[in-house]
Amino acid sequence: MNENQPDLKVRIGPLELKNPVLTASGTFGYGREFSGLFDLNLLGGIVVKGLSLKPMAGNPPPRIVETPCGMLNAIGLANIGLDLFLEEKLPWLKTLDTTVIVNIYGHSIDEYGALAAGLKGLDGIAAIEVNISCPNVEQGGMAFGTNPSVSAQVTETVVKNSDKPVIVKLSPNVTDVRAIALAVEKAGAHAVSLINTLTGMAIDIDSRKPKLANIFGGLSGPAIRPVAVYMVYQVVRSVKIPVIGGGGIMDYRDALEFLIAGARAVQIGTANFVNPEAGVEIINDLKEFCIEKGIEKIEDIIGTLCFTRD
Amino acid sequence: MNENQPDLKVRIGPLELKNPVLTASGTFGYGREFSGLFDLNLLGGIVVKGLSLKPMAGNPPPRIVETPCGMLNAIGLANIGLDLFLEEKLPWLKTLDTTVIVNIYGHSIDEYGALAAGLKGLDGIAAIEVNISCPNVEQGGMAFGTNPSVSAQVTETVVKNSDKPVIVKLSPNVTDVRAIALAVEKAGAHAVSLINTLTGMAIDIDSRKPKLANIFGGLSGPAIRPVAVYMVYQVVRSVKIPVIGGGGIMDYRDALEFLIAGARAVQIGTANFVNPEAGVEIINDLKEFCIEKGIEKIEDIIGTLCFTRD
Amino acid sequence: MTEQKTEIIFNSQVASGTFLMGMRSPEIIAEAAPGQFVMIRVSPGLDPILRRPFSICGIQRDDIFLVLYRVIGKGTLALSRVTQGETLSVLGPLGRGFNLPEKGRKAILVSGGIGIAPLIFLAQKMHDMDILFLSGYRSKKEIVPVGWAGLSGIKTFISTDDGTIGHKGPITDLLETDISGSSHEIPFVFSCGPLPMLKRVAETTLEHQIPCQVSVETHMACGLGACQGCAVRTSSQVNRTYFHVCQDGPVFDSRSLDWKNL
Amino acid sequence: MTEQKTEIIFNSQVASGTFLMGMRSPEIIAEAAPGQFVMIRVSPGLDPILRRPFSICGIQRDDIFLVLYRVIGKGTLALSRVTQGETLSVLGPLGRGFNLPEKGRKAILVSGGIGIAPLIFLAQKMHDMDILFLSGYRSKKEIVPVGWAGLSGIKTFISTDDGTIGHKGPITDLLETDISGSSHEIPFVFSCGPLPMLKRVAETTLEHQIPCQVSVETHMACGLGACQGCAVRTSSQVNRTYFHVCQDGPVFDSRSLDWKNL
Ligand SMILES: Cc1cc2nc3c(=O)[nH]c(=O)nc-3n(C[C@H](O)[C@H](O)[C@H](O)COP(=O)(O)OP(=O)(O)OC[C@H]3O[C@@H](n4cnc5c(N)ncnc54)[C@H](O)[C@@H]3O)c2cc1C
Ligand SMILES: Cc1cc2nc3c(=O)[nH]c(=O)nc-3n(C[C@H](O)[C@H](O)[C@H](O)COP(=O)(O)OP(=O)(O)OC[C@H]3O[C@@H](n4cnc5c(N)ncnc54)[C@H](O)[C@@H]3O)c2cc1C
Ligand SMILES: Cc1cc2nc3c(=O)[nH]c(=O)nc-3n(C[C@H](O)[C@H](O)[C@H](O)COP(=O)(O)O)c2cc1C
Ligand SMILES: Cc1cc2nc3c(=O)[nH]c(=O)nc-3n(C[C@H](O)[C@H](O)[C@H](O)COP(=O)(O)O)c2cc1C
Ligand code: FES
Ligand code: FES
Repeated sequence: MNENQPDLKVRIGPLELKNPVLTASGTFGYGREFSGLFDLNLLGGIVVKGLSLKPMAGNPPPRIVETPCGMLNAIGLANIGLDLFLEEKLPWLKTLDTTVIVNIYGHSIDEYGALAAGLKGLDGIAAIEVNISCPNVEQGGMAFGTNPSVSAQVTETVVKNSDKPVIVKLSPNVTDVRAIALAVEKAGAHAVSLINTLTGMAIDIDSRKPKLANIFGGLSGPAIRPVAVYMVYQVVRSVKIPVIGGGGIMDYRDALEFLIAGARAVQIGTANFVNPEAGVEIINDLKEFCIEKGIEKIEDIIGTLCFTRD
Repeated sequence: MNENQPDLKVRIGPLELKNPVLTASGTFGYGREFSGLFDLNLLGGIVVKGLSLKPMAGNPPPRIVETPCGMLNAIGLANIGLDLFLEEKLPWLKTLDTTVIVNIYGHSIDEYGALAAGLKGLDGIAAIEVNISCPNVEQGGMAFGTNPSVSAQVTETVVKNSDKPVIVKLSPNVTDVRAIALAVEKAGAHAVSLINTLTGMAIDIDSRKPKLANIFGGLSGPAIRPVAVYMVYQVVRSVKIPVIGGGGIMDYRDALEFLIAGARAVQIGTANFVNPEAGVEIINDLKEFCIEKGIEKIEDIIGTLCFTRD
Repeated sequence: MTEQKTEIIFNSQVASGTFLMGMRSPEIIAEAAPGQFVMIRVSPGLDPILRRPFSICGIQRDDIFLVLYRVIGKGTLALSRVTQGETLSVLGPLGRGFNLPEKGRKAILVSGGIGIAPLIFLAQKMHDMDILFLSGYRSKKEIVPVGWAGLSGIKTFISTDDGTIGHKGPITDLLETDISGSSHEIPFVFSCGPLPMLKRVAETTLEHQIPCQVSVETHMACGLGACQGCAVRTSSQVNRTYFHVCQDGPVFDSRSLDWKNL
Repeated sequence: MTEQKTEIIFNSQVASGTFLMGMRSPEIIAEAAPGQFVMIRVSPGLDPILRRPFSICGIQRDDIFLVLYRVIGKGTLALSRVTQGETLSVLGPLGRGFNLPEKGRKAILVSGGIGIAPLIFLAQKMHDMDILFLSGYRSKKEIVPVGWAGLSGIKTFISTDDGTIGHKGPITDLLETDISGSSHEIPFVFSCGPLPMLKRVAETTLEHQIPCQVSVETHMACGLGACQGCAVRTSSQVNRTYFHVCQDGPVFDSRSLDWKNL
């Protein structure tokens, strides 16, 4: 590497990333789907599709609908389940020279624990990201992540059953995201990531049916970016553990908003659909931005939000 | 009026509107600003800019910033205050042949009460809309509207001090909007309207400053529509009082989503900036839609969301 | 599969609301098979944000692939306004195309409306076979002229819903007549078009035990098998609940789909 | 004030990144005064969503008003791509323009970059007065040719930051020289341009007790006085905290603004 190249490395607690750009869970499959398009090893890391203990077929279609500057999805967490993941996906992921993070979710706290345990001791998995935005069937269907103490219980269980850094992924569908962040920090999370999708709905006015078979779904894309930046800003100021930011990032300028707000890395989601090379392009553009501005290391940008007005 | 014209009248509890299209508070000034452009009497109603007891200068600029398919505003509830409103604005508003609704907010529960009392007995004001999304200075700065019992207290106070129908405008920045809706229903609200803006933020990456002087602001526009439709859908299924919907409505198709979801009227906000005639155009297009589909009265569309899939 | 800025060579209206667009990409052509599709970013802005899927409808020279599309919403409207010389980002070719039958077998191609697009490319690739091309339209003015496609010699029949030309009624009428008529040879059926038509084709071919491949449409986000947004329900023959159209399809054996709950 | 679909008569580049657009609207022209502006919806889609404010820069024939603009972001970029014959929704004329001085008085017009736009219209309306037109640019290539504006006979001086033409340095240098030089007559100063320049103009004119009107820019949503988004801070002379640029301005007496906290 050229000596004058800016240093893009970032630390997320126990984790070191070669650069701050991760692909977001559910928007990058198991990585391999994009491998024909560019060198995945350029990425800071890959967060794979949400994994459950047993395979899940997912929701009936339609599962996605476009909205202004965004999209709704109700995939229903379709995935191949832990066993098949280990058998079919992990071996290939292990060949990559980038950080692989496994996103997990359970239908119960025990299931979260079982997933963490199932991933214990395995090579090639750098960290676990815990999706707490799914409905908690045991407690009336509200998402685990909308209640601080339930969020803490999930976190505790995963941390206890895991030998890896645990990132808890926060839901934005709450009154005070800081309360949830503080609760999971206290429960032992090594980092938090946010935001997951906002809950939304769209109706077809001709058939008068919801456009998603599941009725509602998760809103993502640039439409939600201002909400995401604000929540990241809030959480960075509340917890001591590192924060990974995302929501609506389309280009390096958007990524910089999160870094300046204090996120130590970013996740690229919906942008992968619009431009499958979004991740690498953002990395390159961040590098150029640093060169242009004479910034030696990207860490020097993180959390530099400035409040004085002239 | 032609006998074959569809009937656009709707009832919002004690209130009858000539059609279901209202302009949203803060996006239509005191009405007069638009009076050179079209006949305001065609509107179902006008919700005037949020009114406080004393005049407020508002936040320092910049107060607005464009975002993907939306905008952030931090106007800071700049307004002329109750006395000047009654003196300078109400007389003109009274000359209109449309429903005028006054949006109020206070810095304390007492202030809400004083505002309601100040509007008591006055002609030309058909209803009061209570904005509970502003920060509650007495209770740590979280908005009144994020807590069910505080929301109920505000509602009770306004209802007690008022002789008019009271519409409580709900904030979307909550974990469970139904809980707030139920609380204000119980406290005597005659209707609820939703959604107010989502909290968001944008950062200028060159200066590394928040783009709004106030740091954060309210996100509005089509970007938030899916969130708004979902919350309206949820609240309609939770309360018995009528629901007024809005958030990101740009055209009649968007308006229909809310009506089908069960809103009895809609509010047009940001669209007024993009197309100052949005309100009347939506009314005309709704009329045409009814004619085309052979719908005799718009009430027949309300709440007709259909769940069977083929 | 590549993602590249692709130059528009032409983009012109060929029938009511219907456009034929030529895009230069030797790379895409090198891999393209009938039934495969591309995801086009119709505008550089954020609204509309998602790419739009279109079948590859043919090849011209050795460097231009064709897309035949109907304007139905804001994405296709934006596309129809793109002019020669501009470039758009294209991702493709994607998905699994048609399985071509052995030479000499009879093939019946059944299209509804713009569903003719992938079948034109298919017909081009089967030029040495016995092809019957049945295309249905709503009305005469929507008929796509296919002179450019080099399909001369192929038997073609047309139907319109309103009877303005050809048989009046659904194109499946003609399919049924043909199948019932020619009992000694079992043809292969290939079909693309609106869901109700496809359903009818699937029923008819099932009834007569004729192999049938259909190309189906769903909303898509990625086109790459990553988002799982493009699910369609499988029939009980298949030991999983959903296919992903962008990866497992868009062409399927019609018996592998659950036509009641697609 | 009207809101109407307005036809583009021409829209062409006149300097580096700078376009001159003519739009047909007898209605807007009937009311337009120098310093007023229009809000243009630059694209029918939702991104960008807000209208963009532009000063009226002049009038041609009796039915075309002109907009001179610099491409700085996605709204102006979209605008630069609109072609002759297309229509865009225009709202205007809006705001309060310049107060014209009594005839015979000397007027100094000071512009920075694209801030020349409203001053061209102003100069056209003051053709029978003694005008000194000072325009500053970053560089020669950004200079807006004004041959079309019919301003012959007006004394014009140019400065550039990089010295590629005219005086090298800020245009306010020339203003200061002129004011210090001509002590017997008190001129009126009219100015539009970037904030630091305007600030300097305000300071200089205040120092010499010369009346000065400035046209300022803020982000706007409605342009109608309804949203209160376009606030600028007033000086202590004014008994309110903020002006709303779209309604109280965009032209202000420079002493009524709080230049430290604008
Ligand atoms: C594999 C495949 C091949 C296709 N090939 C062709 C073709 O060759 N020619 C052609 O004209 N059309 C084809 N379509 C349909 C085409 O993708 C849609 O007509 C187009 O996406 C509509 O976009 P819009 O913005 O104009 O419509 P809108 O209704 O505004 O689109 C809104 C959203 O719905 C999606 N959508 C709407 N209709 C369809 C549909 N029928 N299928 C998939 N998504 C849809 C859009 O992609 C978009 O995300 C194909 C679809 C698929 C899945
Ligand atoms: C009263 C008035 C008159 C103006 N007259 C002219 C003119 O004659 N010629 C000209 O070239 N420009 C003029 N401007 C500035 C012009 O409005 C902006 O350059 C333009 O809005 C930028 O839009 P954009 O999408 O290209 O830039 P972006 O930076 O992408 O715009 C993002 C947002 O910021 C706003 N914005 C950005 N810069 C400005 C600015 N300087 N002033 C106001 N809003 C801004 C945009 O309106 C938009 O909402 C005027 C501004 C005002 C307020
Ligand atoms: C189609 C789709 C599927 C997703 N699946 C998951 C998932 O399995 N687990 C998870 O934690 N987040 C999931 N997400 C959320 C994204 O990881 C991301 O947090 C969100 O989309 C916001 O980022 P964006 O706006 O950049 O897309 C999914 C998002 C999309 C659009
Ligand atoms: C500039 C601006 C000012 C607003 N001011 C108020 C207000 O004073 N009181 C209030 O209850 N809502 C206010 N709102 C919220 C709107 O009334 C509306 O609820 C919100 O913008 C969502 O609708 P929309 O997406 O159609 O704009 C304001 C919104 C905007 C954009
Ligand atoms: S479109 Fe994403 S998996 Fe098929
Ligand atoms: S831009 Fe809305 S009040 Fe000035």
